[in-house]
Amino acid sequence: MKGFLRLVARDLRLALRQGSDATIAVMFFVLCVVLFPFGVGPEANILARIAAGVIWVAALLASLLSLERLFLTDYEDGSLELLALSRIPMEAVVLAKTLAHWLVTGVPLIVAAPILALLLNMEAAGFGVLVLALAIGTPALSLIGSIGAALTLGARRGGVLLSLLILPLYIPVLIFGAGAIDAALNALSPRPHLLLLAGLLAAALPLAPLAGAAALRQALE
Amino acid sequence: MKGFLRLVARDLRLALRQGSDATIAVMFFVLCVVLFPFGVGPEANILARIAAGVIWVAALLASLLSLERLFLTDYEDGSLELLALSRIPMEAVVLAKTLAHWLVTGVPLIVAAPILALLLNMEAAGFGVLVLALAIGTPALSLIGSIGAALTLGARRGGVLLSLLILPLYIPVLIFGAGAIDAALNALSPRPHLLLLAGLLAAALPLAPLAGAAALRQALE
Amino acid sequence: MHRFANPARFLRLSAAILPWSAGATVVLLIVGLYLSLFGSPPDYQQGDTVRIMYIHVPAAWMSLFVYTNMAIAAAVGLVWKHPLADLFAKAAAPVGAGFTAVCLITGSLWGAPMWGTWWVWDARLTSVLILFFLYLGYMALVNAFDSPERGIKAGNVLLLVGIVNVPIIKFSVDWWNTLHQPSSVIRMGGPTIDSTMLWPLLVMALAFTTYFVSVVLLRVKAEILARRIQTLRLSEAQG
Amino acid sequence: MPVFSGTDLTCLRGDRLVFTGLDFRVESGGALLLLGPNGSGKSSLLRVMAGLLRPFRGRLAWDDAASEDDDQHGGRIHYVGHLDAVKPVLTALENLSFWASLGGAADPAGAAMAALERLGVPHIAGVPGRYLSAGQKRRLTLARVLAAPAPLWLLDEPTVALDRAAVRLLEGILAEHRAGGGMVALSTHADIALPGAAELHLDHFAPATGDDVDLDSDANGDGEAAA
Amino acid sequence: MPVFSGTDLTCLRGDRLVFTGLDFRVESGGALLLLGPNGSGKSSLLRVMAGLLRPFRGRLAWDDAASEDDDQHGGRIHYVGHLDAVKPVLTALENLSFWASLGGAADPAGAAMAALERLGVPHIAGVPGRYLSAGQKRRLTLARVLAAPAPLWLLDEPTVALDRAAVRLLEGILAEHRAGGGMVALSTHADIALPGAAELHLDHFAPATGDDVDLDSDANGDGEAAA
Ligand code: HEM
Ligand SMILES: Nc1ncnc2c1ncn2[C@@H]1O[C@H](COP(=O)(O)OP(=O)(O)OP(=O)(O)O)[C@@H](O)[C@H]1O
Ligand SMILES: Nc1ncnc2c1ncn2[C@@H]1O[C@H](COP(=O)(O)OP(=O)(O)OP(=O)(O)O)[C@@H](O)[C@H]1O
Ligand SMILES: [Mg+2]
Ligand SMILES: [Mg+2]
Repeated sequence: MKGFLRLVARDLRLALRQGSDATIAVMFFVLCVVLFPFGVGPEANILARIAAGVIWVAALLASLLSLERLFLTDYEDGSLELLALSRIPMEAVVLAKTLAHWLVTGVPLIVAAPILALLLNMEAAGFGVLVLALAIGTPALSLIGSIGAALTLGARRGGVLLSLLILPLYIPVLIFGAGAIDAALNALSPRPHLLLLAGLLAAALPLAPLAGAAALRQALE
Repeated sequence: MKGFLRLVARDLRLALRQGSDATIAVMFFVLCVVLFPFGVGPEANILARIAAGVIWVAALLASLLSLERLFLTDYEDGSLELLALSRIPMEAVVLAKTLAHWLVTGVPLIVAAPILALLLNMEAAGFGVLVLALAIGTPALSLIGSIGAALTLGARRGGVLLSLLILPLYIPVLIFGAGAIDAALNALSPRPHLLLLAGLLAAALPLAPLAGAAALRQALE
Repeated sequence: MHRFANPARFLRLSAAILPWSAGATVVLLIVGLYLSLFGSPPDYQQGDTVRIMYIHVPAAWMSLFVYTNMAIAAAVGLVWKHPLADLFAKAAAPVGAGFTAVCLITGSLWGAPMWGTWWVWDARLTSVLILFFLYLGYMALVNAFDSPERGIKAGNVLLLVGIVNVPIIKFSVDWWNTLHQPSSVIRMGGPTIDSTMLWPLLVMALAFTTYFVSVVLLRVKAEILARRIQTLRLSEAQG
Repeated sequence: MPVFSGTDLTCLRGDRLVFTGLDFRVESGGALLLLGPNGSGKSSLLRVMAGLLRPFRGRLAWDDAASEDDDQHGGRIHYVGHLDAVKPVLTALENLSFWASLGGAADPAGAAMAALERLGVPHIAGVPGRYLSAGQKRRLTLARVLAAPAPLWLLDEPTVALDRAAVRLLEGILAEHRAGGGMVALSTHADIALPGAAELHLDHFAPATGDDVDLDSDANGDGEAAA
Repeated sequence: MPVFSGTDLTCLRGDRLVFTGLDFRVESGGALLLLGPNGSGKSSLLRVMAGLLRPFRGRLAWDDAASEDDDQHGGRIHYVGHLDAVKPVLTALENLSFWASLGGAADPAGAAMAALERLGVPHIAGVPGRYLSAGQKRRLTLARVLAAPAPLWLLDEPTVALDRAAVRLLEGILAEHRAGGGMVALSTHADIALPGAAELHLDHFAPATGDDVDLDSDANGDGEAAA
C-alpha cells in the first residue's frame, strides 16, 4: 500500500514536473471536438444532434492517445524491470499508474466537457448527465486502455497498434455514455445507461490490472 | 538524389519489415469511422449527411497518429544525427521520409475510403470526388504533419503535443476536402475546392521541408 | 544566462521604461473606460451593447498585433540568434493568448444579442479560434522540452508557420461572406466610424498596448533572473 | 547463511541457444565474475539470475528452495543492467529516493544522499537527470544498490563509463558489501579487483556449433519455453 | 595534408559552462586522446568537433578554413557516439550497407561485409539488430567507420562493451587508418594503445568554480551566443 501510494505520487510528480501534461490532453479533446463543425458544416441543429456522440468519440481518442505512453517510458528506461523486481505486486503497479494517468488527464477532460457541449449547441438538459457519464466512463477508459498499453509494449508502432486493440473494447463505453446523454436530451431516464457504465467500470477495476500485469510480465521477458 | 532514393527505399523497407504498418493506419481509419454510428446512432440520413466530414476527420486523425513516429525512432537511436552529418541536405531527408510515410499510409487510406463511404450511406455521386480530394489532400497532410513531427522531437508528451500543434494547421485541408465532396453531393462543381486543396499542397511542398529541416537541426543541438 | 547579448543593458532599459508604461496604462485605462462608458453615445441600433466594442475591438487588434510581433521576434531569433528576441516571444505569448480569449469572449457575449447565438462557425470566428489554439500550442511547445533553449527555438519555427493565419483573420470578412462586420477603422481609405466612437476606441487600444509593454518587460526580466538563479544552482554541479 | 545457486541452466533467446549445462553457486560473502567474449551470454545469465528471463531448462535455488516462482526473489536482489532508469525531469536525489523507498529504506532521502556521497557525487543531488553525463548517470544507477539493503547484487558491466577513481570506489563498495555477508555477481570486460571471486567463463558453456542440442525431445512442454 | 584544429573553444550545455579556453590540433596521421573524469566534457567536445553542438565561443578550422558553417564538414568525419543507430528489424548487414551507401561507398554491401569481417563478426551479418548483444552492437557501430572512407574519426568511448580481443582489433584498425593519413579523436576511460597520440585532459579546462566567467561583457551578440 505504501509502495502503491509512492508510485502514484511519483507519477503525478513526473506529470506535473513535465509541465503542461494535463492541459495538453484536454487541448486535444477540445481540438478534436472543434474539428467537427469544419468537416460537417456549421448547421446548428445537425451539430446539436451529433454533439453527444462527437464529445464521447473525442474523449475516447484523447484517452487513447495519452495512454500510449502509460508504460512506455518506464519500459524504455528500465524502470519497469526494477518495478517488476520490487516488492509491489505488478497488479498494483498497473493500478497505480492508471490512477495517476486518470487524475492527470481524465479529470480535466470532465471539467472541459460542458464548455464544448455549449459550443456544439447541446441543450442544457444534457450537461449534468454528460459530466456524470464522463466521470464514470473515463476511469473505465483509462483502465481498459492500460491493458492495451501493456500489450503493445515493445511493439514498434505501439501507438497505432494500441488503438486497434483497444477501440473495440471502448465501444460499449461509447454506446452507453452517448446513450445516457441522448436519453436525457429526449426526456427519458439516463439511469439504465449510467448503471451499465458503472457496471463496466466495476468489471474493469479488478480485471484490467490483472490483464495488464500479465501483459507487462510478458513484455519484460 | 541517389541518397534521397536510398533513404526512401530504406524507410519503405523498415515499414514493410515491421509488419503491417500500412494496414494498421488504414485499420485505425476504418475503426475511427466505424465508431461514429455507435456514438451518433444509426439513423441513415444523419449518417449520410455527416459522412464526408467524418471520413475527412478520420483521415486527418489517422495521418496524425502515424506521423508521430516519423522522425522519432531515428532521433532516439541516433540515426538522425548521422543523417544530419551525411551528404544529403536536411530538407531532402525530410522530404524523403515524408514521401515514404505517405506511400505507406496515405495511399492505402485513399483506397479504403470509398468502402467506408458506402458504409456511411454516402451517395455514389460523391465517391469520385472523395478519392480525388483525398489523393490531393493526404500528401498535404503528411507534409504539414512532418513540420509538427520535427518540432515536437524530444518533447515530453510528443504525441498529444503534436496533435495540438498540427490540428489547427490541418483545418484548411479539412474544410476544402469536405467542401469538395459536399459540393459534389449537392450537384455543384467541386473544382474550386479541389483547386484550393491543390494550392495548399503546392505551398506545403517547398515550405514543409524547409520548416521541418530547420526544426530538425534544432532538435539535434 | 551567458546567452544574453547584454542582459545588463536590457535590465537598465526596462527599469527606466517600466514605471512610465505602467503609469500610462493606469491613466489611459481610466480615461478610456470613462470615455467608452459615459463619454460616448449609445448606438442608434444597438443601444448600450455597443460599449462591448471598446473592449472587443482593441482586444482583437492586440491579438493580431502581438502574434505578428512574436513572429517577427521569432524570425530575428532564428536568423540573427538574438537571445532577447527569443525571450520576448516567450514572454508575450500568454498576454497574446489572454487578449485573444478576451476577444473571443466579448465577441460571443456581443453575438448573443446581435446575432442571436453565442457562436457560429464562420470564417472570422473560426480563424480567431485557430489563433487562440496557435497561442496555446506555442506555449505548450515551448514548455515541453527538457532544455528551455530547444523549446524556444521550436516555438520560433511554429510561430513562423502559423503566421499564415494572420492575413486569413484580417481578410476573412472580405474573402468569405460572414456574419461578422467588415473593417471600418483599419482599412484602405481611412476610417468610416464616427469620431465620438473612434476616440474612446483608440484610447482603449493605446491602454492595451502600454499594458502589453509593461507585462512583457516584467516577464522578460523575471525570466532573466530565473535563469541567473538556475545558473548558480547548476554551477554547483561541477565535476 | 544464504546460498544462491543454479543447476544445469540452459538459456534460449529467440531461436538461439546461448549457453547450456551451466552451474553456479554463490555463498554469503562470495562473488562471481562473469567473463567471456561478446555475445557469450553474460547479460543473459544475469537476467536469468534476476528472474527477468526464464531459463529454458535447469533451476535456480535460494537456500535450496526454488527461486523461480518465488515472489520474494525480487526483494532479495539489486539488478543493475544496461538501462539506467533515470528520469530526466527528476533530480538525482529524487530519482534515487524513489527507488530507496520502494526497496524498503527507512529514511529514503537520507539513505539516497548517503549513497550519492559514497559514490563521490554529492554535488549532483539537485541536478535533474537530463543534465548528467554518462559517468554521472552510471554512478547514480550504482548508488541504487547502496540506498536500500539487499543481499544479492547483480551488476551487468558496472564499470562502463566510469572513470578510474569511480572504479576504485566501486571496488571498495563491493568489498564492504561482501564483508557484511552480501553476494555479488558481475560481468565485465575491464579490470576490476574482486579478491577471491569465482570466475565463470561463459564461452565454456556455449553449445558446440552445429550440435543443435535436441531441444524438441527435451523440452518438457510445460510452458517454460517462453523466450 | 589536412589539419583539424580548434581555438579558444568554450562549451556551454544548458546553462552550465563545461570547458573554456580549449585549443586542440590534429594533423594528418595524428591522434587525440580525450581524458578526464566523469562529467569533464569529453562527449561534449566530440559533439562540438562533429558540428552537432555549436561552441559558445571559439572556432574550429579545417585546413585553416572555418568548419562551423561548412556543409562539407559532415562528409569529412565519422562520428560514433553513445547511440548506435542500429535498426532492430534490419539485419546487421542491411544496417551497415545503408550507412555505407550514404557515406559514398561504391559497393555498399561489399564494403559492409568487409567491415564486419575486419571487426571479427562476419557471422552476425544476417542477424537482425534486436538480437545483438551489447558488444556485437558496438562492433557493428564501429564497422561503420570502415565501410565508407572519411579522414577524421570521432569516437566517444569506443571500447565500451568490447571484449579484449575486440579492443586489440580496434587498435589495429586505428593504426591502419592513421598510417593512411587519417586522423582520430577519441575519448576513453579504459586502456587503449594509441602510439604517439596527443593527450587532452579535459579537467584542465574546467572553469574555476565560483569564477562565473564574465561572459556578459564578452559575448559579442553577433550570433555566436547560441548554445
Ligand atoms: C466570438 C466572436 C467574435 C470574434 C472572434 C471576433 C473577432 C474580431 C476581430 C479579430 C476583429 C479585428 C478585425 C480587424 O482588425 O480587422 C474584430 C473587430 C470587430 N468586431 Fe468582432 N468578433 C466577434 C464577434 C463580434 C460581434 C458579435 C460583433 C458585433 C456585431 C463584432 C463587431 C466587431 C466590430 C465592430 C469590429 C471592429 C471592426 C473595425 O472597425 O475594424 N464582433 N472582431
Ligand atoms: N544536455 C545537457 N544539458 C546540460 N548540461 C549537460 C548536458 N549534457 C551534459 N551536461 C553536463 O555537461 C558536463 C559534461 O558532460 P559530458 O557528457 O561532456 O561529460 P563527459 O566528459 O563525456 O563525462 P563521462 O565521462 O561521464 O561521459 C556534465 O557535467 C553534464 O552534467
Ligand atoms: N532478445 C534476444 N533475442 C534473441 N537473441 C538474443 C537476444 N538478446 C541477445 N541475444 C543473443 O544472445 C547471445 C548472448 O547475448 P548476451 O547479451 O547475453 O551476451 P553478452 O555476453 O552480454 O555479450 P556482451 O559482452 O556483448 O554484452 C548473443 O549472441 C545475442 O545475439
Ligand atoms: Mg552484455
Ligand atoms: Mg561522455
